[in-house]
Amino acid sequence: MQYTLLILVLPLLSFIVLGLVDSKWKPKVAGTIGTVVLGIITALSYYTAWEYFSMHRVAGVYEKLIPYNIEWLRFTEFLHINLGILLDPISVMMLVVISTISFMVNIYSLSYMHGEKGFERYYAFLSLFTFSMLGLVVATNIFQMYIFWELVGVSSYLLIGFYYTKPSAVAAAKKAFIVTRFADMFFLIGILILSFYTKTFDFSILTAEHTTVFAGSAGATFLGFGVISWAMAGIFIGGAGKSAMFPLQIWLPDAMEGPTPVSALIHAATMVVAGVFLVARFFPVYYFQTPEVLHGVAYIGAFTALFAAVIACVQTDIKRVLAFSTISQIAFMMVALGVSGYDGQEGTGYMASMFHLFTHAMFKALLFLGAGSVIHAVHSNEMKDMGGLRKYMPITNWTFLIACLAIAGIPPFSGFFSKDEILSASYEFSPYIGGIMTFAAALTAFYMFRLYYSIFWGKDYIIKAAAHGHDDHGHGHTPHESPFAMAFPLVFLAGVTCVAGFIPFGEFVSSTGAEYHIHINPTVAIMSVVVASVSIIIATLMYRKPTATPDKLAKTFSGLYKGASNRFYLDEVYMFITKKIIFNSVSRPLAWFDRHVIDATMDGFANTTQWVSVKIKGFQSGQVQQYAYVFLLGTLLITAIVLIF
Amino acid sequence: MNFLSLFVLIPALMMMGLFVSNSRKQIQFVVATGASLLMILSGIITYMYFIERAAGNAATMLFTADTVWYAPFNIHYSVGIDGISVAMLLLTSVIVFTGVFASWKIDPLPKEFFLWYSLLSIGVYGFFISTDLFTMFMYYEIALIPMYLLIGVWGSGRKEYGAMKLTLMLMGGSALLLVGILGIYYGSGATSMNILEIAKLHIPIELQRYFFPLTFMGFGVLGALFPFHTWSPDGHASAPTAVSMLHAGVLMKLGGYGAFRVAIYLMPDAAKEMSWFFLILTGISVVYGAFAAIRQTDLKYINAYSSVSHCGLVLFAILMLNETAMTGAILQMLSHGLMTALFFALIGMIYGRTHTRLITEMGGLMKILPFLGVSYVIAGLASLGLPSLSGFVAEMTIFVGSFQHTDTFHRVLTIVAITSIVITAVYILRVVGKILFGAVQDAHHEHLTDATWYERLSVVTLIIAIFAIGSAPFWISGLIHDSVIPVIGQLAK
Amino acid sequence: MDLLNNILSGSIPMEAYLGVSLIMFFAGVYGFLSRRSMLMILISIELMLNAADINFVVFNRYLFPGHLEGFYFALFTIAIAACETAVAIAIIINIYRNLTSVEVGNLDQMKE
Amino acid sequence: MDYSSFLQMHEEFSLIVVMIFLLVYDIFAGEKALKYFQPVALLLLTAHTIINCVPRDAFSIAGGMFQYVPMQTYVKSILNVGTIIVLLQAHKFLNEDANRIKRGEFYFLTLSTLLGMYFMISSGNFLMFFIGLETASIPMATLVAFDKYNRKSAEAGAKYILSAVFASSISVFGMSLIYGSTGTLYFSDLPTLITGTPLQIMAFVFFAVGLFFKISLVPFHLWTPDVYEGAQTNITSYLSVISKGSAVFVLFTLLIKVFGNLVNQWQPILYGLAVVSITVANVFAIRQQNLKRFLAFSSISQAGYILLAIISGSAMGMASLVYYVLVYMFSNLAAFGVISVIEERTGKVKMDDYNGLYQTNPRLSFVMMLALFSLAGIPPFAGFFSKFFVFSAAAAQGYYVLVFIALLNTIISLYYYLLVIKAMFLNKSENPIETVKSDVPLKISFVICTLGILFVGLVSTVYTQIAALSFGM
Repeated sequence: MQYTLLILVLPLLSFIVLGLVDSKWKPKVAGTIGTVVLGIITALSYYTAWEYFSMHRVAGVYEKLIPYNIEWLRFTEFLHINLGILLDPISVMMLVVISTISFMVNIYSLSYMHGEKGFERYYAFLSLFTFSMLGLVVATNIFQMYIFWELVGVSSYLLIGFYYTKPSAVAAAKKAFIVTRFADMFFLIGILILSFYTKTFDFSILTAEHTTVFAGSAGATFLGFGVISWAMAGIFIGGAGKSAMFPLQIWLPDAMEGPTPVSALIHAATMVVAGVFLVARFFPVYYFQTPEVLHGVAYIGAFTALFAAVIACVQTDIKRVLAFSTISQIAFMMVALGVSGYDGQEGTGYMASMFHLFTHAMFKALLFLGAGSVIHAVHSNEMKDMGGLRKYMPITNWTFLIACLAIAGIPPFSGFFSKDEILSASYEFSPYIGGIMTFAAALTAFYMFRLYYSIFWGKDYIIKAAAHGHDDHGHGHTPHESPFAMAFPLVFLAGVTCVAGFIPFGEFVSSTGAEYHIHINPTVAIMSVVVASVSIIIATLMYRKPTATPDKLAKTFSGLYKGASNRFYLDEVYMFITKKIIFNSVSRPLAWFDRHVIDATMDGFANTTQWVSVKIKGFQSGQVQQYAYVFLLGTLLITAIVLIF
Repeated sequence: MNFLSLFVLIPALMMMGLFVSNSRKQIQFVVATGASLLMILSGIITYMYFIERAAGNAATMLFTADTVWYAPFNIHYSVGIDGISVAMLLLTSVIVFTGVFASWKIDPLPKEFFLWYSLLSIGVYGFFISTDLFTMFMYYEIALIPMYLLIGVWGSGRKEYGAMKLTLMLMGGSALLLVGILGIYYGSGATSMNILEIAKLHIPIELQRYFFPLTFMGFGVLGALFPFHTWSPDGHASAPTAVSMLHAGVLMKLGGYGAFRVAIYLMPDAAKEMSWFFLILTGISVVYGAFAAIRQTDLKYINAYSSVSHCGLVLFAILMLNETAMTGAILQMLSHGLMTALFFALIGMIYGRTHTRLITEMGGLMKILPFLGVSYVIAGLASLGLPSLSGFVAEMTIFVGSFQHTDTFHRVLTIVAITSIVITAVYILRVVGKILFGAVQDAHHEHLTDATWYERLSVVTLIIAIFAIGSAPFWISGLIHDSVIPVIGQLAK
Repeated sequence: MDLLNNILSGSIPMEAYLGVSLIMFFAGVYGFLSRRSMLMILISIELMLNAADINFVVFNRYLFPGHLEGFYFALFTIAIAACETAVAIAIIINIYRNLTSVEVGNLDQMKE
Repeated sequence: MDYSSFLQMHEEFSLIVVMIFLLVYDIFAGEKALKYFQPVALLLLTAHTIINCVPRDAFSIAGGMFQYVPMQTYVKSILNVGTIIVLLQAHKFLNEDANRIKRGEFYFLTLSTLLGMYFMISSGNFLMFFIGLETASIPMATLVAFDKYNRKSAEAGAKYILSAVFASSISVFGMSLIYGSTGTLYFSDLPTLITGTPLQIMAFVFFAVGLFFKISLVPFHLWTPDVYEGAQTNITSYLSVISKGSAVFVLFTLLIKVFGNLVNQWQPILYGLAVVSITVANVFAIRQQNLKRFLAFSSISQAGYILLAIISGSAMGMASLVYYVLVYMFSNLAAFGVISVIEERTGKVKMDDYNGLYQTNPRLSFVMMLALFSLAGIPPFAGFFSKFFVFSAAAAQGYYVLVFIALLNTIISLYYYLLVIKAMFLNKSENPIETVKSDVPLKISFVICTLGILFVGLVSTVYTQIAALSFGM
């Protein structure tokens, strides 16, 4: 399957080409190039998927294929970075997801970003991002993954900061990069520890031969914990950074400063699931070597899911609502991995997590794109500027509704199936986690429909005089349905969302690679549907027509409300740490120390010499007799010294 | 006389050419041809080196030539190169070349400027090709002195102070160094000052205990070893563009190279015994420099401190005393040389336009100077270790290598050093965000013109080099790795 | 007492001469350091030189009577001393012409 | 007794011939002929130098009074070349109406000091040595006071003669004690007789300070700056290079040939003196404004560096010492030459006056820069090599600490040398020194010095020649 190499090469080429020509070509040309390339890639990935999954299994599992693998940089005889392509169920699945979404986003952007300054730059960055993401998922070894991990980080930095004249965008981009960079540091440390003990970077060795390679590290501990636990914890922190797990989630909401399609691509569908993908990659290692870390993943995930869901309920910027819902959904996947067992029906969680990753990518992208077309229409992110839009933009309305139902977990939409699996897996692990997750699911349904109603229903839309807000194109006061280029992706994704649930996902992807039969756990299923419907009804009552209930509630739980709407002041905490502690309490003193202590010492030598020189000038008195006197003293002194010693 | 001496000869000829040339055109012609010749020559050398190695020539040094110079002191004029020298020669040629174009329109006294510039490059080239302690030291000092006038006459800001400080502190370094060299020579009882000869002998350990620290610190001063780094901010801040490029790009590498080639290679026992102490110092400079850089507001100071941090990493890796880390150290020299040169070139060009280096007084330059802006971002990304740019390769090699050390102390220290990559990201993004992005601070900046052809030429050359190392590291790392082996052999002895 | 006897009996011990020369020498040194007039200083220098001469002669006479090195040295020293004095006097006159004084203390135009 | 053996003293005789010829020429030649006095004199001296530049086999005549070793030829040639350079630089000064009348004296005095040094160098007996020393120093006093209507010059002369006589009288006293304790004044007989009794040690110290005075080591240096400042600049350069150069060589030979048994006494003495001289001189130098004083202190610290070579007492030491003197001569004479020409034409000797010199006098400032860099020991100039060899000679005997101290001092010295360079190249001045025209002889002298500075280091044969004839303990 050598042709898979094209999947990596093409976007890189289009990045280089678009990057170099910059604004020398017509925007349309650049856009077309980018889109066409993506189209080809999508086709290729579908073909890959088809070919891969239509191969019959060896010993009941899909085998790992490595069609391409070259040595890029050699450290020691064991440790060397290879660049290659690893095909196994999850990577193929990711290929499909990524190419599909970014293809959609490319089409969508053709009209959404139409007339923006730096259109070519935008498409160049999109290609770069796609390249990095694809390279990440097909990585054959940790270091290749780390390389593309960093590239992903940078391209997201560039995309978030696309409107580089806008200070808030620049700040958001910087924040995103530094937070993820901070997490990557732990990732790197984890890699180093792991490779030090296992003497390899290679995934297939690490996961397949985990019994033998970890023999060397048996019993090795550092500060009381097993070294491998440290390593895997570090790697998980890396993943948590990208996947915005608590407490590293702070960058994601700000990242919404980027153009909306970018949010759809990066911060909904692809990049943020990199962390989940990473943990899934290492799943056998986590499961067999460091179960305690795996459980840690579950707990952190559960907390994040709840935490984000609560915040999402009170946000008023629609993109931020979606951002928090993303955090919470990613957390669902993490939990699923954390609670999963390994083989057979034990492996529900793993399968569910991947399944949810797949379905979530589709409907979350759909949601973002829908939000995008709304914003495109009303030039604002704020709920208060919206309402009653269903009359003006039917397609967006219907597709958005489908997505909401899917994420809320209403059958027959895709979300139901994947989420249901996750819940049942959590219940098998522990009722508490299960309970938390169910509650989070309920909140999900609630805030999504709050969002939906306040956009499309609620008060009627007031036609404003001047358009203001997010990205101005200045035209049209009356909101209108989006053009085809924007509508098509919505419809397409909606279609996928409707049918995706019926894909026999377990037959393709499972923890062992062996076939796995999805079975709906009736109790859990019914309960979750009921819970979801109830919260939808509540939302309907509160938001379908403008009522006073929301404000009343806000009053009664004012503490919670304020906290939630300020995201529980986490950003302030971070600000305090970075600004006050690191900048003012470390850097500034250091800089001062350097100038006024160390440097001063160096200058001190010089000044002392000068001072001495001034002090002793009296010796040169100009009196010849004194000269003779000193002369004589010198003579006698020398004599005395020599005679004594 | 063997053809390596061309590296010294060509700049000498440049100097003569400059003596006779009197119009700016002629001067430019002379230096441009000279620099390009050096570029080509280093390319040829690299090619020949690979050929030789491929032919199975396993000697430590290739193309060696040895002429007795001062028989009474066994001083020979002996040259030779291994992979590391080749890498350094390439680096030097690139930077000399780009430096020439970066100071294409230098004013006043272009003739004198390039005279000193050529003398400087004589020193640097000579240092890298010579295998004799005396000639090495001589070239080292030749490289130090032109700095004073270059900074003093063509510099900016507190140039007299900066120049004097830089010269004197580096002179102090060479004072330590000279004692160390004499100690090595007489301690080993060698009948020649040729490094390869001395390496065969064994210096008694109790002597090494004295002379290793002297030699290492002597070179360390030039390598910006904490706490002897303070010349770097003032010196670089006041130096003219090309000089900052050459100094931060190549001269600071003399420190690392010398520490590697002389201190460690000739006194391995003491190195093993004392490395822990210097490791702590270098570890400090890595983190300390990065933190200090966060708070600066002058572009050149920021870059100077980041150089302290990056060069600290070089010495740090050398002291890890294992082949991967040492390979990484040399790679880091290359990569830091290129990117810091790029930084200084860009800073110089921006300063030439905005007439300020304070990040508080700039903003939104990306819109006005797209070329310089993009290049600056690339330089920044290289410096914070983005894959496919040189910085990543070097740092990763260093970290992986250092982490292979069996001793926990070293591994923990490595982790401490790793934190620097985050801090680096912080200050790089701070600068980029402040000066390139956001709104335009100063209305006068609105109608600045973007880079001219010669500026573009020098910048693009550097960027290409950075990419070449970053995206295809295997050849250069192999080149270096083979030449690290002898030193490892010494350590194993 | 016996010293006196020796003097009377015409056989004076060498130490006596050495004592004299030593006293002369340091008298000269003292004079050089303390006198204000350059002429006095010159005289003091003469004392120092002559002390050395006495040494030579005495040593030669008492210790190494065989040959005449000491005497010759003394003679040459006297001659050289004469030259020195001549030159010195010339310079002092020159000083007097410039400063109208021979106070050594006035020679302090150049210092530090 | 066969007096023909005296004729073996080639150098001395040919110099005496030149002197007498010039004396006669100066007295009897008419106005017309006197125009050519200086060219003739210089040509004669050059001839004298060339004739006597080839070493011969060692010999000893006059019953050991006069001892010749081949090395002396090199030393004497160095002194000759130095003298010639000084006279070239003095050419213009001596052609001024005020001085033309005294021209003959100038030459005669200079050459007689040179003759004195010859004898001092080749002496085999303390008497001979003493005569040489005085012959070298008494005319020097008159030279220092040469400019007799200038108060400073007179003062300098007085200071010089008084200190010199004081020093030599102490030295003579020391000699007398040596004679007393050993019974001989012949260098050849002394080594066995000097056994290190307290008296001898004291005698040695008394004797040695006479030379220390000439070399002007701290604390016997106090006369130096004043005399250097007061004397006419060409005299100063002569004083700083020629007489110092001869003295260090003699000191070295005496120490190893005569006082070899006292090595454990004189090595520590020189150690201390070296450290003190270098340091104190440097500390004084950094404050100096008058460039002649400045160079005076610098020359004191240079003398300190030379001591490193003497301490080693080895053949390597002697070679590096002679080499050092050679290089030092070129560098210092170049520096003094620039100062003298500027002082003569404009009367400016302060460092601030040199601000912006490069704009108006690029050539002079270039020569000055070369000289200063060479003095500071910067490659590729000769000074670097001489310093390195001296240090290496000391290090070979294990004096690492001393070398280290000396090196730290090179930082200070570099600092003050750079101050001058800063003044010339960096500083701007609204009224810089106007462009100075230098006459042909001066140009020649500069060319010689520059060539010396540039090539004596890079061309190793010079050193190897010297090293071939050097001897040590």
